[in-house]
Amino acid sequence: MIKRNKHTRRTVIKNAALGIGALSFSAGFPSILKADDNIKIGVPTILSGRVAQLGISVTNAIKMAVNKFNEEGGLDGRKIELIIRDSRAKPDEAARVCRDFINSDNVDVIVNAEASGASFAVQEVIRESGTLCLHTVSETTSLTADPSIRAWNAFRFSRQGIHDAVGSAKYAAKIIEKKGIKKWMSINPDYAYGRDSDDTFFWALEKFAPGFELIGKGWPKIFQPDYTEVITKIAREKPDAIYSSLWGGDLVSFIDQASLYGIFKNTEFFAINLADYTTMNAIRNLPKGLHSATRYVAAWPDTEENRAYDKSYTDLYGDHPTNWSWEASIAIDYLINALKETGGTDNKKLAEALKGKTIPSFMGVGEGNTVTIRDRDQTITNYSIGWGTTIPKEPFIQDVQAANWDTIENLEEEWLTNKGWI
Amino acid sequence: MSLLEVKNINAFYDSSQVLFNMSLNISKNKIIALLGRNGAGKSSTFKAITGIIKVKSGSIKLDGKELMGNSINSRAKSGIGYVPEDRQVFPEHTVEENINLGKKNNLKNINNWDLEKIWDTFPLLKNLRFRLAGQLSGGEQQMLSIARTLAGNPEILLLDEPSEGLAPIIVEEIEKLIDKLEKIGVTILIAEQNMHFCMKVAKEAIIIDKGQSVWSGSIKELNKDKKTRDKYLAI
Amino acid sequence: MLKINNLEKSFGGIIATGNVTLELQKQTINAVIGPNGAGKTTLFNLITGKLKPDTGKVFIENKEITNLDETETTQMGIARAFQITNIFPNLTVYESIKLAILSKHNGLNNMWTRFKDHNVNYEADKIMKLAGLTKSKNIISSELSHGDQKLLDIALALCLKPKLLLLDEPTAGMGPEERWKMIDRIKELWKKTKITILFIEHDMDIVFGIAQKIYVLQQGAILAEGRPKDIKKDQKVIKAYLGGGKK
Amino acid sequence: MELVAFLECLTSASCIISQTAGGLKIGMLLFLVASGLTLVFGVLGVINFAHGALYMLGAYFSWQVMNTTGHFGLSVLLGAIGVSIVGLMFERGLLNRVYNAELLIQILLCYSIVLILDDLVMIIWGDEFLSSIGIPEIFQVPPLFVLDAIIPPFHLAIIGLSLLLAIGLWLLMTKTRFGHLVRAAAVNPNMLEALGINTTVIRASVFVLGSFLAGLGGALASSIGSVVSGMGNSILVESFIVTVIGGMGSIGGAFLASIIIGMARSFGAIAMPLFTDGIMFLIMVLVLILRPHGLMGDKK
Amino acid sequence: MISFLKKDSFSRDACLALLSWVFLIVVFFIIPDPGVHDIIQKVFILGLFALSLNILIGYLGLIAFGHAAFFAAGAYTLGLFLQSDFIKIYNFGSFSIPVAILLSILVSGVLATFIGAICIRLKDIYFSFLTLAFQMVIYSIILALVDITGGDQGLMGGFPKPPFLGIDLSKPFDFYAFTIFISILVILVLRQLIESPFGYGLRMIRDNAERPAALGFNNQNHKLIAFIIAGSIAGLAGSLQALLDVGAYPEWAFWAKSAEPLFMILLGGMNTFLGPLMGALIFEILNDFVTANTKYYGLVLGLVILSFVLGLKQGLLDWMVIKFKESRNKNAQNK
Repeated sequence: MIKRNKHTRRTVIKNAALGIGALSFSAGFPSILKADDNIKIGVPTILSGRVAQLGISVTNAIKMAVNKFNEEGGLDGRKIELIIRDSRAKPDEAARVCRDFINSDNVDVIVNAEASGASFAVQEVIRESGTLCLHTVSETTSLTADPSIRAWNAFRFSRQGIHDAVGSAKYAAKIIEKKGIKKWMSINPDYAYGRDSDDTFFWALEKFAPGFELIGKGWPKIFQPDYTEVITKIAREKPDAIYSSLWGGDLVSFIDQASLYGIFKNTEFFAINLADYTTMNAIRNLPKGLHSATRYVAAWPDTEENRAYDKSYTDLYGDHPTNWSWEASIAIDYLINALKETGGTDNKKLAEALKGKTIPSFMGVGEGNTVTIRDRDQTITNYSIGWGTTIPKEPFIQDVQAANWDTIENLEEEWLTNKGWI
Repeated sequence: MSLLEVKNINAFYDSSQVLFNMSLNISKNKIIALLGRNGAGKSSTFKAITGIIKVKSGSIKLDGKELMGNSINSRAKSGIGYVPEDRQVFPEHTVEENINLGKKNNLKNINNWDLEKIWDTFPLLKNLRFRLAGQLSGGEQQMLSIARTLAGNPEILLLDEPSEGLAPIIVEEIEKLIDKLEKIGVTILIAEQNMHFCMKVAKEAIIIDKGQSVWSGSIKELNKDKKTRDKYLAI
Repeated sequence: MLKINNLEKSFGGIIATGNVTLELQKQTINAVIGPNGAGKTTLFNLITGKLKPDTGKVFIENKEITNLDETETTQMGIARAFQITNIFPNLTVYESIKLAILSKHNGLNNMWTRFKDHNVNYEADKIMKLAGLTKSKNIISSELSHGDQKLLDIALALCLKPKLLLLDEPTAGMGPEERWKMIDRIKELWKKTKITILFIEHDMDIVFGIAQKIYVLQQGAILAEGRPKDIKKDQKVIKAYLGGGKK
Repeated sequence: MELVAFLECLTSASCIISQTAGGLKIGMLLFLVASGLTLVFGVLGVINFAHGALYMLGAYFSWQVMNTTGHFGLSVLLGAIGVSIVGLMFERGLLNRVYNAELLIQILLCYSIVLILDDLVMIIWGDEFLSSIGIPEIFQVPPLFVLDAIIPPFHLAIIGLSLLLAIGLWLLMTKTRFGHLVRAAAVNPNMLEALGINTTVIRASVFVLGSFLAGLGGALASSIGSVVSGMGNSILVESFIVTVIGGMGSIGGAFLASIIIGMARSFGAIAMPLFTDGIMFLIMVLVLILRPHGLMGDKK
Repeated sequence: MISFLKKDSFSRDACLALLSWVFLIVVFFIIPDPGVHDIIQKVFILGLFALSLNILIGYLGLIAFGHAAFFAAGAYTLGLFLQSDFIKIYNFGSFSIPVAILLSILVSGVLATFIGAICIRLKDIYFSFLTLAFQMVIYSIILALVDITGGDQGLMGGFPKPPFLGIDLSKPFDFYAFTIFISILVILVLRQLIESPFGYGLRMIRDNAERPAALGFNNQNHKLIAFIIAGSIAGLAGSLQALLDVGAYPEWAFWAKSAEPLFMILLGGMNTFLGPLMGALIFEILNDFVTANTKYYGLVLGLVILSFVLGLKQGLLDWMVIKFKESRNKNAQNK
């Protein structure tokens, strides 16, 4: 039978979760317990329900960075105080929590760890209040790319759909050439992220490998428990390749169920969100040779810094970081940098300090392993995007190929121009 | 000693009182008619004994055992067999299934009403055993309702208006059935407004009026007593 | 006053009302009696339009009302009280009566005045007095005694200022004393208003006590009709009640 | 609308076979859960909003047993039995207090249980979704090909098992004394009481049976899908649709409606991929308007 | 003056309404904490939502499961109108917000007419299920019409809030005073409605659906009108919520959103006019306190509901009113 060795891991996670519960409890009375000159950061996130994993891995990463900063003496003795609250994945709740941060808790900065829908709600709140906001989770391109949604005080430290799409398409084009792939299908979750991902990937693929044939699309609902109707469609159409932006538990269920149909035997499967530890760990029998982007893996970028990041996180929380963790970590790194540079919490100055800034990072692939916050749209670039194939055991992914950022930015510009956004 | 002893019960439908200090004494192995006009409280008396309606005070004893405070099903298990006015057969069950539903595992199986004995007593039902009860005629349903209750081996059978709405030939069938049951030694209390029917099947009668028992005696006596009849039964 | 010609109604082949013909005189009290299942309540439902007859006609004051529905027959002057008390359990006596009066005047679509301020107080007081409910004015209906609930039911019907009042077992579920109080109340009410009344009743003392004319219903048909003393002697009726004749 | 794709499918044997098999599998799993819901409504008269939460518990329980024993059959069975025990406690401890209460109170009671259980499983098993328990080894074989349509043996097993259970349920309801009592209790509990049957026990056993079915559905679902808090919500809504379409309280109706919904999902994914949920609700609206008591419901 | 206030009349209620508004304005300045202002605003918005549902549940006895459909309809109407080219082309300019709010009420009212006309023909649980099904159809439509509604992301990009009549809704005070004014105004109207003969007609149907027909009264029309009014007010609540959050989200049309006003009605009480508003207050405070302190919100809310269902067995305000009456009766008896 299949081996199950997750007991210890689960227990650790559970304890960590309870710890967060307790921590956020004390965070509820900040003004009573804490000194006044603290630098206050409000973190609206999802801690309950089925994507609680998101909130936990983000807050873990944030705490790791903040604790280090505080231990090292903070900003001339001023420490960062975190206020983390659960929005239960509801946009109106996220907006309320944010208004609360700004109005009642007088936070200096908001580190937004909400998924896309709620991120737009947060964006509207901070647009009105003018509070500095660091988005760390939403990958929906329009959040910073669409000038009508962009705000001067909002920065994005998360991946961006269009970047991933171009990187993915470039990689896919190589495989197409190698294996003679013609017929494509796409299986994407039926919500904005899934639709964007579908759009941009095939748009970019057309640029690198024109002449493919898109023979069908499947749109399972998010959190759908049963993918049979989608899978029978694939089994019937027999595509050469499938592109999918399913993620988390949905992707796990999909792969489990599609394996029953032997889908992965004759079809190349490109899953942009597969190579995250949580997901790969949860798949019963991870088929060999699936293609995935590296969400977060310790093996990529193959650098000392990255392995060190993975180790310190794992030592603390008993579990690997997730894609959301590194995004939040970089956001905090940037924030700390800016705080030190400006010496205070003036939002205008902080924003100036963030704009166009390049810093070294474990996820950086820019010159000297750096990432950059692009001046134009205040969004992160030069982070690591790699594609490889899966193997059933750790490190789970091999033959990783890095995406080229020049290619990405060139095509991104074309795409934005098409959209009328630049 | 009487089998069923009802003493001073006051019973209610929600807020409206239907029985006023009602008392009854039923002795074993007899067929007794419970007479009274429409709305006099005959059905209510039965429902109070079975526990279907709320009894606020008084006592109901079967074989000396107090039933007050017991649930409907435990009263039935103690030996109260109730055949409601509207028969209430289970329409989606077959005749045989209906009878089986009436079975219960009480230890005192005095009359030993197994399926065989029921078919002997109700030959008509045996022929219809696989028919759905909802498809039976009124008379057949009445038979079935009685048979179903008998299957539970009751100490006493409360028959509520068994002749109501039935054709004369069927009424005769019911009369014959009750005679048969009498011979076996079943104790039966029959609520009726049809005096004529009672004369044929019962030896004794109790008259109730306005929620109280007002007269008891033998049917023959009542037949002679025009005054009582006029007062409580006739128009 | 009320005229019924050859009214028939059956449910799934079973005849509930078979060829009923009757005519009520103005300002009289009339009783319908008969064994259970004789079709008395069905007859009421046919008169008020709650049920539609298969054949036959109903007239009130020579106007045909056969196919009118319940709301329409009330406008024609027919009101009824029910066998099972049919009141508004969470409203007070006064509120219930005012509501009934207002609905008669189509006043319930009014959103812009206060219900409390509605000037139907004189009429409401009169009806409460008539029904003997003045004392209970502000009591929640469900907390009334059973007899008072029945009276309220009748009072609600009276609010419609009916020409014909149908009472379905006005004394059902009452103790002996309460019954006679109720009957006195009905008598008094009739004396004051002279409404034509048709009532269903099982208590023969009451029927013979107040009815001026009695209709005996059996198996959906009229077995006999006439003055109380005639009915008492009627052989068919005696047979029906004392057995034998029951089919 | 993708009419062309839909018509193309209808003209291809392999498409019809594969979509039908898929639809059957969806429908049969749904039937397991929905039959419990409709059974409970029929006898207890309560709309059990907590039914989906019991389904979720079934998945968690079987996951737990799987990770302790590694035995598939045992996991599914113990998962369902565990849920039955929870169901019994819920019925005896809480639900029986509100049998005579208003609809709103009953619903809120059940819904509060959903809220509590959804959080409780996260406290016990963690916030992260859990992996599926996997399928038994004998089904880890290449899929079957029928006229070019692919059918996984495990799906056939699920369809077969559910059909067996459906037949078992039918036999239970029509051939056993217990079933007769249950059906009678749904029609006329008072008469049954007067015949000396303790309907309280029947109600409790029906709730236990309903919970067992919900738990079994959840346990089976955990074999091919990840286990997560809140996973019962969508199946609950689908079970409502099935219950309403089939006729509330009718197991036969639930069977028919489950297949209809399974097929609507399966073929709807081809015809209207972005509106499959909408299709189900539209069917529900239409049935409620045209036949409020459902396709096979009683006009009680 | 005092005797005037004792008499239950529209003018008394209007005075009380004005006083409460003035009081809440004073509160704004006494308690400068914007978090408190936020809670008060939301209590009124959600309170309107719950009060409107209580017309159906508490006064008409119809358990509607799909009330959020109208809330969402109001929110989307407002958002779509404010984002549309309409206001630019026809130059609504400063009046775009009042027009948008009125439009929200209108659209949700029309929707309620359509849904209500079909639903009120059904009884009991069938009514509840049909309202639920309609709501979910609307939810599915919102998700499917991505180009118009933004699908699951909701309406993005904010909307303009041009000042009108000197009211600038982008200023916290203006928004606070405006929202509460509108809410109190509608509550006042609702109170009048409930205390009018029309409102007593609703109670009559709730108590006994059969009898009114025998009193010559048309049930169905009455029910439909109540349904439309309830839907329109829910639409208004939705539009205010959309103004507050500067967006509209499909979650607002999901069935779980319909459960919220049910909770509020349960918590506050359905038999006292302001019960649902009290419920909204409890719900909001609970929401604020619990989410600030633990992530197990569902667990806490579930336990609170459970204790109300099994313990108090009624809403808090209902319970208080009953206790108050009891003690008053006792005092009266003692005297």
